[in-house]
Amino acid sequence: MITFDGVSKRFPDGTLAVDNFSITIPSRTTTVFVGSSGSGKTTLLRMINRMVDPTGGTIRIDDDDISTLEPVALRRRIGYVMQNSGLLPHRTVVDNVATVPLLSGVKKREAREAALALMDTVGLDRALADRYPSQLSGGQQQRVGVARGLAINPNILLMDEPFGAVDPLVRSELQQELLRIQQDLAKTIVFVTHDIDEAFLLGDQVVILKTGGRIAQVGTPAEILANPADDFVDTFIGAERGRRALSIRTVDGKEVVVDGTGRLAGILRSPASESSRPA
Amino acid sequence: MITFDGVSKRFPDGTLAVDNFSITIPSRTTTVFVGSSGSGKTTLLRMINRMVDPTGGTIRIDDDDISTLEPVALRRRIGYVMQNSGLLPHRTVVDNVATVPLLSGVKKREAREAALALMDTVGLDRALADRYPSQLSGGQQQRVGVARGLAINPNILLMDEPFGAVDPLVRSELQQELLRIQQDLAKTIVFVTHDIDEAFLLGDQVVILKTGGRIAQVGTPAEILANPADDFVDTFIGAERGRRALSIRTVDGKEVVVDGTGRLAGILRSPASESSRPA
Amino acid sequence: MNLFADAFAWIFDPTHWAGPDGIPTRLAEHLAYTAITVVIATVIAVALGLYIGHTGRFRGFAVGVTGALRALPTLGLLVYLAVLFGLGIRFALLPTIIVLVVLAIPPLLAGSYSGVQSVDGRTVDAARSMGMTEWQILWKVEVPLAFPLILGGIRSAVLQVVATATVAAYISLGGLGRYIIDALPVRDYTKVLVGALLVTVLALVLDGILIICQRLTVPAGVRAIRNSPAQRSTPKSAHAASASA
Amino acid sequence: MSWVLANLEQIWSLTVAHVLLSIAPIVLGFVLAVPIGWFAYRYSISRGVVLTVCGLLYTIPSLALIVAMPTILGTKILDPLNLIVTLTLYAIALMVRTATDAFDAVSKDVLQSSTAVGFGPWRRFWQVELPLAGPVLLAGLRVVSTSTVSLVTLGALVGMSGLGYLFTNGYQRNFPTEILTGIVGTVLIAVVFDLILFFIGRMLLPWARVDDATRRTAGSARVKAVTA
Amino acid sequence: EDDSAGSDSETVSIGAAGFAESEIIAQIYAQALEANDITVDFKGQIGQRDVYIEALNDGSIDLIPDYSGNLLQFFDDSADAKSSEEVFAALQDAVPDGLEVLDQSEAEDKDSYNVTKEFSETNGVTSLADLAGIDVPLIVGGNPELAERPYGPKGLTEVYGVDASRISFVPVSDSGGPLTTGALLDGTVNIADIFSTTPSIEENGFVTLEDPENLILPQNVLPLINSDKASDKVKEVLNAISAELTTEDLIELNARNQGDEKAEPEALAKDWLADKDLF
Ligand SMILES: Nc1ncnc2c1ncn2[C@@H]1O[C@H](COP(=O)(O)OP(=O)(O)OP(=O)(O)O)[C@@H](O)[C@H]1O
Ligand SMILES: Nc1ncnc2c1ncn2[C@@H]1O[C@H](COP(=O)(O)OP(=O)(O)OP(=O)(O)O)[C@@H](O)[C@H]1O
Ligand SMILES: [Mg+2]
Ligand SMILES: [Mg+2]
Repeated sequence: MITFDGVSKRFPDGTLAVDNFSITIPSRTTTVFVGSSGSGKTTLLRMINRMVDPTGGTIRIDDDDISTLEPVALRRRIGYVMQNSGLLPHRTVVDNVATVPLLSGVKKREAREAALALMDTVGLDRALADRYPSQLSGGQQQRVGVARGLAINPNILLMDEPFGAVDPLVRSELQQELLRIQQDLAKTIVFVTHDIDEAFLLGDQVVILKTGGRIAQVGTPAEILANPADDFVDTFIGAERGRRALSIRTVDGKEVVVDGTGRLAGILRSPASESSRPA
Repeated sequence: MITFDGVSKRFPDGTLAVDNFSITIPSRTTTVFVGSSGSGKTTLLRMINRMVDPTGGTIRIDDDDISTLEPVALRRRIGYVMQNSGLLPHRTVVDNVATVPLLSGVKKREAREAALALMDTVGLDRALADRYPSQLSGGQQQRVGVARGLAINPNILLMDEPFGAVDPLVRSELQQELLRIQQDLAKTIVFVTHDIDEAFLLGDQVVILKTGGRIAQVGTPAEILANPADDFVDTFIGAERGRRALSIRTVDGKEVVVDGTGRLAGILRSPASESSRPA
Repeated sequence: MNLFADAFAWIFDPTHWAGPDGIPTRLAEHLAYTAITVVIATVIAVALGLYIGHTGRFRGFAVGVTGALRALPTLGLLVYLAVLFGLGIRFALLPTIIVLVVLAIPPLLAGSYSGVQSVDGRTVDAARSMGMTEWQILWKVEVPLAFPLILGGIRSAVLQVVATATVAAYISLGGLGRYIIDALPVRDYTKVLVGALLVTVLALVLDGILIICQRLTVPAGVRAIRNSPAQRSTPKSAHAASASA
Repeated sequence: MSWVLANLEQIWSLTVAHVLLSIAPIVLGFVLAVPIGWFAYRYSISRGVVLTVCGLLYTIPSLALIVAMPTILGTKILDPLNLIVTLTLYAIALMVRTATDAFDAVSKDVLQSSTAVGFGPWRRFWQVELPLAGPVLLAGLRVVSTSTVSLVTLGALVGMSGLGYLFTNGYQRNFPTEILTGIVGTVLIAVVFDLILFFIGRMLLPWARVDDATRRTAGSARVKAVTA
Repeated sequence: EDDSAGSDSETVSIGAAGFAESEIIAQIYAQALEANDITVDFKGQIGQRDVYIEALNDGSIDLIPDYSGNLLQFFDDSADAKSSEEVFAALQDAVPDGLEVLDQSEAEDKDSYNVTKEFSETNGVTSLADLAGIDVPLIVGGNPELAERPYGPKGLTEVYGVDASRISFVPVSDSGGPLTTGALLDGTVNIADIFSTTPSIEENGFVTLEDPENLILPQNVLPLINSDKASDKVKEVLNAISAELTTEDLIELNARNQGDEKAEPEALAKDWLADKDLF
């Protein structure tokens, strides 16, 4: 469990990126911070592994005040995945995955074995092990990033727009992969995105943020969609609103669903085949 | 009307980017080329303004074989918008928009006036006129790109993944803006994307391409969605398929629609409020 | 071109390959000045450059220093030090080395600090968030990635030092400059050309060796980036860049 | 110091001579190197050759080149042209590489898009490529300017008076003050030249400053310009 | 060949060799000629004889002070003239067409071999003739070109019979200046070629070795001039100077130039002319 308690961050240049932010992030579920650019999502995330130190308030991980923990050691037990994968370009895939275990003194051979196993976990062909990051596609790079984040078997995994830079098809694949992995591993994942669609897909708990890290609404996707807390949330999911106000038409003899913008949303199946959402 | 008639392009290095491609692009509507990376979309688009010359076949614009037209003159009467906006970094916004008219000999004062008016059209604050492109956000830059494409009041507007690099919220806004502009101006737009979602939203006619510019299916979005021509198309719109296989559930007393992946797709309105799509 | 023929004849004359004024001796002296200089300058400049590049501190200082050092006239500094130290020619090596070190520092410093700064900030950020210490970041991430640029700095430095070490002869040291400085007052063009040719050949050989080193030390992954055309156009944010700004 | 005051007139005239000897190589070097650099950038076959030749030129000891000039050019022995041509060659050697990098650094997207909107090749060069290469060219020019001003002092060894005279003369007289005066003078000229170029850059490339602030320019090329 | 410096026949371009004394005398010439309404153009620090003779030949300069003996050897290295008068007479014949020498002055400044007092006493050496008899390796210091001169190390062997293998040469490019002096003092060399009018000889108590065989020729100062410029007026002025210039004058002028006063050639020339009440 991670708790933010009245946390603020004012950068040296005066920007108040986060203002008195409090929340509890339950263990073994996925919490998504969503908000537009500059709302403080990254800052919040980076405070968890002390890449950024708050200027006010306390952050606790399972009751340890993290400001009392040694940053380097703390970071080594928290997985971190970022948008541009942040892989070391001069190391092969397998070495990238094994970086942190090696830093922590795991034997080379062992670390390599573990890394190869992790490649399986994230759905990467072991044949890619000896390639360099630049020889992979964007989607593959992100998978390596996720594998690296998992390499130390952390309880906590921080993900900062990990799929923001890959094309929509691949992104969708990666999202499914993450859902699958999370079903198996059940980490405490804190996920940052500005894509409300992605937030609703991945989040058990979704935190909608306004500028300054102010919380507009916290809840499950269904709760938020059914009852937007205020106008801001309403507007924020507005781009979705049109698309989520659906109605039924008939084309070519099939029942199709169109959204508020008139766009085709999909084709209606018989209610019997309904599938239930995990979590 | 633009017609491709058995057009092929083999690059000097031997790559056959486009193989015997034929299609008719009707005037005053939007045709979207969609396909994954390397399928030849950009190559097709660039053949229209002779940035690339075909190695076989003919392209006609309203019955003129374009290979008989002078390339520079041709380009000056076709608008072109690309992913990275391609703005001239050393010229202000208004100068960027006015570039082509000035090249064609329009008076400076006039061109500037027209450029300012175009900024209104694409929804850019005139206050930004004297900024340099690097001082704008990605979304604003794309708007300038669109304005520049429209500056010569072309009949044809070519757009190569113009919204690929901006974040999803902004992209959605730009897409709406483009729909609005197109409703007013009714240009012949050829639009390239690899986002099937975007293709279905913007295209009156959607062309799904396989490698080598081979056509997998041509049709309106509804036609394609209702009757995918083959397995390729089916797979290609596959990521969408799940999301578009909708069913109805009840949450918090409201009828919500969920998709094949179990994700919330939206909330059902009464069929009465159905809106019809501008075609 | 007759001059060139004469110069080659001179060079290949076996009598010029022996004795204290022989080509091997002069070459060895020249190499020695170069080596001493480059080693000293590298230690100073690379250490400083890595520090500046890693911390981002004193960048303005580095920019200023490189500019100012570049403006220092080699000849002036040389005679100034020679006269100032009043050591006569017995210790001529000292002013010579100082002057050459001054000459070698700007490219080395610029190469190393801009090398470190050209490393993608996100890579460094990722390394830090994985739990690397600052020292590990420097040695395991920044230095390997900056190495080609650092070596590039060494290359420029070596070229300049080899070409300029000729001035050592002006304050009566040896080296290939001897041929030039001795022949200059008597307008013995052949010998001047001999000096110039030997210096140029030496510079080329050293440069060739360094180019090979550079090729070998480009991290394989980075080489892959260079070779993939897609990435080639993406300029790194090597803002050290504005070095001259 | 008193020596300086007593000889201000001579120092000034040497300074003026120094400045005059510096300007031509800087300007000529730049004007000649840009087209050569563009050529090397445009035609990749020529690139290796051009850059190698420039590298070679740079390794020729300057003194040797200066004294060889009358033989090569058929000029008179004390003709300032000897020094000017030599320094111009060095300026070119330094500048061509930078110019090539400068053109390399111009965004291919921007070039493509300017072609797409209907720039012909000639206009594209003058209105797009050249201005966009500007910041890197300027960085290179500033390095060339500094090094040329410093190299002009070598003229003193072959009878071309500039501030280098103070070096040879002070050396023979065992007079550090005089030498130091020459050094300081040379550095000052270099600094003044640099400032002038800096302000010319500000005037001609107003957008580059903005770009700098947003950190978008092709930095790596400029690094090369500076490490050269 | 067009003479750029002297297209106006009343402009005389005066050069000076690359050492101070030459410059002082050249300044005396220049100021005297100017006082007689002849326009002069001054080019200092040209270099050594080989250079300035070429400069005279190609018209870069018209006039330079020179020294009789070395000049004779330069034009005719087989000449066997010994006394001052013989040398001058031979020189007038040897000077090539287009150039001429004017009256020589009594002032003489010649290369001289110097040793420290200590060396002189330990080895009993006061004359070049003593060198062949001692068993000490001779390390000769002097300007680089000395190695090539007939009166250099070669001359010591040929005229005084010093075994060539015992002589080594250390080039010092300061024309017998401080470095040469320093080298002699600290033992880097044990014989140094220093110009006879150099104040440091006396200051350091060096012993100038006698030259009974006249290895080093008399070196009277005289103007070497382009015949075209040797108008009667010019001759008259220069001859008047030569009539007054003495060796003592040279020593004093050099002392003021190199000693603490650091007087510049221009000022020294002015003082000398005033002193002698010339012009
Ligand atoms: N190091 C810093 N110094 C000063 N201001 C900063 C710094 N880092 C972030 N900020 C500012 O703090 C605010 C929040 O930034 P943050 O990066 O957390 O936003 P974000 O929600 O992650 O945005 P994005 O979606 O663009 O990544 C912004 O206004 C940003 O400009
Ligand atoms: N100038 C060129 N020389 C050689 N091959 C090229 C060239 N331009 C494109 N190609 C090749 O032609 C094929 C089609 O390229 P094109 O750029 O048209 O694809 P695309 O559909 O636009 O892809 P993307 O979605 O990545 O932009 C690719 O295999 C590509 O590598
Ligand atoms: Mg962020
Ligand atoms: Mg494309």
